[in-house]
Amino acid sequence: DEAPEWLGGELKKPLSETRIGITLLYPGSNAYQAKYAEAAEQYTKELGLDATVMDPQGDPATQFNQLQDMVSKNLDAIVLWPTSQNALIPAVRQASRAGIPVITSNSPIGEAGRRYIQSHTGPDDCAQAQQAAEILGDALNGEGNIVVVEGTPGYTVSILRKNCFMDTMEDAYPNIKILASQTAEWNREKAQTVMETYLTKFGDEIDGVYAFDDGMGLGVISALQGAGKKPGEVKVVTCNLFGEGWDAIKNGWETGSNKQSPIDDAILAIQTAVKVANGIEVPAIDTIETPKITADNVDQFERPTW
Amino acid sequence: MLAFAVFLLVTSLYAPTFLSPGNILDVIRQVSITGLIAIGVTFVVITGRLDLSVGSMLTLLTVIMVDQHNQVGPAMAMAITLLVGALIGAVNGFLVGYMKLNALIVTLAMLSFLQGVTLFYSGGSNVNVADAQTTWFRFFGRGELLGIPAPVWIFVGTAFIASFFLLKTNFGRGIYAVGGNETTSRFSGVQTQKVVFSAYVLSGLATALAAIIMGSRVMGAQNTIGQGYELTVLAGIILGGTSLMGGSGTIWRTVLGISMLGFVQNGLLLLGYPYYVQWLVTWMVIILAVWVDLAAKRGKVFA
Amino acid sequence: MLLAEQHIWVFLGLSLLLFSLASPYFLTLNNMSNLLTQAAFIGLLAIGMTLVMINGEIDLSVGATLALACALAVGLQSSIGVWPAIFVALCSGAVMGLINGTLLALSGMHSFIITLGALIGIRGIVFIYTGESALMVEDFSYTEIVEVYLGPVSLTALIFLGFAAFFQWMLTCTKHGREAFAVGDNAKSAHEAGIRVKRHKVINFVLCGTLAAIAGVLLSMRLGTAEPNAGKIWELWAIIAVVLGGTRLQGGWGSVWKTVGGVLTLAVLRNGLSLLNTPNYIELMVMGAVLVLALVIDKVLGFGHSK
Amino acid sequence: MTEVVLTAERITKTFTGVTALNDVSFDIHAGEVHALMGENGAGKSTLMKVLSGVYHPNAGAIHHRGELVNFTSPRDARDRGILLVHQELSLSPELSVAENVYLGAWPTNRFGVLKKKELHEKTQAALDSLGCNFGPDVRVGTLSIAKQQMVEIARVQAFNANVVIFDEPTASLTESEKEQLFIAIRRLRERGVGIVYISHKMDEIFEITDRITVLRDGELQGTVNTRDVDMAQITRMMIGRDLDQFFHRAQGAAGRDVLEVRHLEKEGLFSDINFKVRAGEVLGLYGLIGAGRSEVAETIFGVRQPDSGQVIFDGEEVDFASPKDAIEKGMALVPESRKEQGLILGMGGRVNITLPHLNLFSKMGISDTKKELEVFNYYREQLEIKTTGPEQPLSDLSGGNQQKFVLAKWLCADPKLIILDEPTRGIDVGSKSSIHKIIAGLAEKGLAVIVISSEMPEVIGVSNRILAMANGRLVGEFSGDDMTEENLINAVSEVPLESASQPSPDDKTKIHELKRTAP
Ligand SMILES: Nc1ncnc2c1ncn2[C@@H]1O[C@H](COP(=O)(O)OP(=O)(O)OP(=O)(O)O)[C@@H](O)[C@H]1O
Ligand SMILES: Nc1ncnc2c1ncn2[C@@H]1O[C@H](COP(=O)(O)OP(=O)(O)OP(=O)(O)O)[C@@H](O)[C@H]1O
Ligand SMILES: O[C@@H]1[C@@H](O)[C@@H](O)OC[C@@H]1O
Ligand SMILES: [Mg+2]
Ligand SMILES: [Mg+2]
Repeated sequence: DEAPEWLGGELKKPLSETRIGITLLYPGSNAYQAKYAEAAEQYTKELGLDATVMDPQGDPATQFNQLQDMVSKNLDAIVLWPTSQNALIPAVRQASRAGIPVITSNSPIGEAGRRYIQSHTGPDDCAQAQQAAEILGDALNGEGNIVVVEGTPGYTVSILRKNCFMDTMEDAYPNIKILASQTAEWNREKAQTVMETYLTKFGDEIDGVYAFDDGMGLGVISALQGAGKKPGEVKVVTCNLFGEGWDAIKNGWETGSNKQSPIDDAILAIQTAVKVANGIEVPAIDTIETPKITADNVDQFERPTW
Repeated sequence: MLAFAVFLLVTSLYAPTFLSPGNILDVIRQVSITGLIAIGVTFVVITGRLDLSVGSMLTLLTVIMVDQHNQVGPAMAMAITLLVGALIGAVNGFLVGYMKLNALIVTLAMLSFLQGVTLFYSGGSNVNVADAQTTWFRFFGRGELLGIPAPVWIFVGTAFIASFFLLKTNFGRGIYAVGGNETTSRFSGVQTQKVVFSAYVLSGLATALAAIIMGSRVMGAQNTIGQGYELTVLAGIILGGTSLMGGSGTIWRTVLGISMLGFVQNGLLLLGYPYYVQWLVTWMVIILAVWVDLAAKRGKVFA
Repeated sequence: MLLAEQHIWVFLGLSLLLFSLASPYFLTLNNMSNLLTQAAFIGLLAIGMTLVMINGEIDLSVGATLALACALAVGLQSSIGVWPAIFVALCSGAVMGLINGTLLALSGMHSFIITLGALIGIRGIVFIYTGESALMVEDFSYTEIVEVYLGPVSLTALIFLGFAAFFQWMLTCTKHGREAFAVGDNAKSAHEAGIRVKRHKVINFVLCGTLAAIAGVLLSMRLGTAEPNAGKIWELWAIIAVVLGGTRLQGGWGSVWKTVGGVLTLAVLRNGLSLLNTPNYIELMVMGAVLVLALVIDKVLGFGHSK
Repeated sequence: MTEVVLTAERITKTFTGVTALNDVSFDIHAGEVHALMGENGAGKSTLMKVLSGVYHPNAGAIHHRGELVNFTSPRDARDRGILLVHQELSLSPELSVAENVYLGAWPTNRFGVLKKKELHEKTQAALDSLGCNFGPDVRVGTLSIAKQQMVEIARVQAFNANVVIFDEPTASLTESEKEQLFIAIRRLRERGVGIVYISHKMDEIFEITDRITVLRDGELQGTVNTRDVDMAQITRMMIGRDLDQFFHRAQGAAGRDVLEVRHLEKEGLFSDINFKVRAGEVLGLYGLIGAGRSEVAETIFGVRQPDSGQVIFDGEEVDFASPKDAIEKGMALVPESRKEQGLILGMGGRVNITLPHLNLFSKMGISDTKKELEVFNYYREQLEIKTTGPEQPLSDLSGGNQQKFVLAKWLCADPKLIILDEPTRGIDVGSKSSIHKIIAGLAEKGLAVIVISSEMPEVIGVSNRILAMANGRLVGEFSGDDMTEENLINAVSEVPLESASQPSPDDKTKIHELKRTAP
């Protein structure tokens, strides 16, 4: 068996005998996660790995059980997209005690658990949030009222996309006022309902919206369309551009976002897992690119397939 | 009812937009999806059964609606959605009505099963309507007629038709009879199994209608989109005062109950409370409303 | 007839056999130990549910009660210490059970409605208390409390099995246990025989809430974290386990012992399917199908008790 | 007379809107059997519930053995030795005999742990003293109704009761079971227990009671010694007037055959059933309870399917898959249990009456409420039904009035054949007589009528011809002067009684269901 180029080392055993377990957040819940799951399935198949992709349906207790079951199976490496920042630390510890390497993907686990993992791969959510703040701040010329639609509370990605956004806003755009902030749990329909209520409550006061991801941003846009707004009348900025969001940027409904590829995300995680399974050094943190996208440069990017 | 009136009043004092015509319409539009499902489930509840599968049925049907829209166009997709809805209802109805299996468990099983089917169908990924901006399908969730949103028309219209069927036809009489006393109904020549069966089919159809609106409103579907709807629907029906024992209840009570939930939710959001505070309030409202209702019937507050 | 009455064990045996043949990792000590521990949480809920269901009632709020206890156990330990926090958490379960039971006794509403309300409301309390994000213990040695094993059996599993044995004994050998059947079987005659039906039910709701809280505390020790969404829809799994065990939904008949059979069967199915790399959707479909199958078998075998 | 054990003084009890008891006084002596009589809804059961702590009276006092008592629960009454044996049996079918006998008062140690051995032994003793042939560990749900009643009586023994109240204990007992019960009652009387006996069956009253107290509309009519009065006097006290003629027999001539049954058989329930009914004729079907008559009726009506045999109705062979088919062909069945099978108690008279014939009261499936009200009003007048209106839930009505609704329900579509299964069970003499009149009228109008009844005087009084049934078979046919009590008894007792009253497994579940749905 030949070692792939990216491995940067020797294969200890053939890829077909390398057993990897992957447990994801909740592929059913949005396009990004779905695409990630699909990419993971496909890529592991391409490599010929003996891999399983599991769906804990967003429930940390279930994911905990899945980790335990994977330890029982004595896998070569585990990829964990944690459903909770901290709830999985004891399970990760169990894995590490059993000598099974774990890497986290997309969303890091809490500080206390970091020493039990080999590596973390994924986007830099804090940087993304800063980008979003900049796009929105600039679009509003540093002045106006905005509302925020949050992701699932308590989830690391949400925390980072909130805190880093708020910090940037406070520092760089002190004249922008945040009217309200509510969660829509990465759910497009919920985002639409939240936005409708904002519109009833604040009416024309709203100049801009920040949604933690593009799925929810699209819900927001539906609400704006329903309320009879014109494209661009209210600036919508999100993180993590989806396919329809790409269209929305082109036709003016969305002001900006950033590119975050679930395919890159999945591939990087799997490659890292294969590396650790073969005892090859990996960096403690490995990020994927997340460039800013606005109407100015949208044409330079392919339309996302998620 | 009284508690609710007070709630309306207080909320409108603090959030002046609350009782504006625009907001009222908005709330009715927001509850139209839950409301439609609740209309269907009301039939089931009057026969003395439950349908807990409607949440995951909504998910599956929305996914099918949106996906088929891209494949065979809106009209066919809607027909397919209604058909599948009726079919799932028929399976529930067969198991509960003809096989006489316990409704709670059968529909719980269906809940799990349909989640599986959804994931299988969608392959886990989200689906979106490709030509969201141009399709005439957008009318059902987003359109308006005479200044009133399309979902409201559909919801209220369905409520009228359902109410007519329930109160004015032999079919409706059978539904009440079976819930009132199944043995007596059988001895009276009512085809009880068929009645229960059709109640579930109606529940499936109503959910399909809701899925059409959902699909059109969101122009996409996630595999979790209907999660938890079964509880909201049930809470609304109970709030309206329909007894879970069967044999009583009306569509208008259900509409009222569901709208009450909608107003509570909307009011609390307008007052700036986070969404979960509304859960706490819902708890109190349900207990209070049902208790008052019971006490009124019984003539005393404590059982 | 014996087979019919004991069919849950046949079911369990068959699934054990099936998965042992299908996966080499299934029948390992390590996996069996995990399986028992994983089953314990739903198991504790199901024990309480059995008591309540024998009374002809239902408690839909156990999942939320579990989350509340979990949150309190984690959230309070930095301010009042670990054991007092656990104590408060357990009390919270008892209190939620007391609220449910008292509302039932005072209002005469059906417990389905009362606990459906509580399921929504208690979850609201959990979110308010946690500020909608997960709480974490400061000292992860808290998670080591449960890492005690008796052979391959974890403390969590032991607690579950211990309670199961205790409550099975209670049902068959104590006054309260016999009352449970009398109340569920014919509440009117129980009342007229001088049994304090309402008080009895309140006690069972308190027990049910407390058991849910115990599960919550154990979960907090397992995860070291309290998720506001912990235990979501677990009440359904608990009900399913109880019904699989043959407890009659209308009340009057049931057994904790067979509920354990139901819990284990579910756990084996989930664990086995997961070891077999079964995609999630198959797992969900199988679970649904098994449930209906259990009902059908019940019917076909004409097992008189579970009508 | 001996000592007075229990006195009720000027008891008043109202429910929302109804005065069930108004200023009623009543006493029970040790060692007597005291009958309590009155029409349906007169307040008998209510009075007894007051005496046994189930209800709290609005006014009045109760003295037990000379002491003023205030019962807040049945437990208080039981602690003083006052026991009520209910109209509807009050047992837990899933528990054992012993557990039922000591329901709620099981011997336990300090920690509430059962002393199973003591429970077993005490119960055994109680059962022995009653001559019961079943043990303490049997599950009650598997016992026949009569045996279940014995379990209730064993409670009397076990608690050393000094007052026992029987509320219509024989409504569902066979003749021989009744005898057993009477033996038990006499034994209790000898031991000085004060007994209240409620029944609508006159013969029983005269057989077993010492005194009779009569209630009417919640008011006390008086107490008399049984040996000083006759049936007519009691009836007058109960209904306030004389009953001119108690039974009514159809007088018309019988016409064509409406129904013929050939070799009908259903495994375990009945076999080789052959008979004919003609238009204008009342055919009585007599048998002891459990003979299988109801099953035959239900099979003819399509509720169940026969294993073999033929049913020829109105000239053609029929094979009804469900009652719907039977109804469409013009058959009607007034089932034996109005509560479980006859009515939807939560709903009003209008919808109850029209339920079997909705197509007659609708146009293209849409209800014709006006027509429904017409028929409701017609029968309300015809049958003199006491109700406040078409929507009043039937659960509010007395048993007799409910029964009239069952009749109305089946008459309104003009059937060709009507089967009445125990049409007067639990019904007072006044209503009974009017129902008999209705039955006769039906036959005279040209209907074929089958009346199933376990009451011998009733069958003999209303029928033109009687079939006797025992143990799932027809065992005799009588008409004219042959229709005597003696002949009927001889016919049905040729089969061993004990085996006739053993419920089959299928019926056990049926009985179970019946009880479960009792509120
Ligand atoms: N729980 C109750 N709520 C309201 N009304 C009641 C209740 N119980 C009895 N009644 C009414 O009180 C009156 C007396 O009823 P009761 O049951 O004592 O009659 P009864 O003499 O036992 O009749 P029957 O011979 O039919 O058993 C009736 O009018 C009845 O409708
Ligand atoms: N009330 C009852 N009590 C006890 N057993 C019953 C009763 N009703 C029916 N059964 C059982 O059901 C079987 C058949 O009863 P079925 O009702 O057909 O008899 P029946 O002759 O119609 O008597 P009835 O209708 O007067 O009870 C019998 O074996 C009997 O034991
Ligand atoms: O953008 C987010 C993505 O990174 C992941 O964490 O899932 C949820 C959101 O889509
Ligand atoms: Mg009575
Ligand atoms: Mg009968």
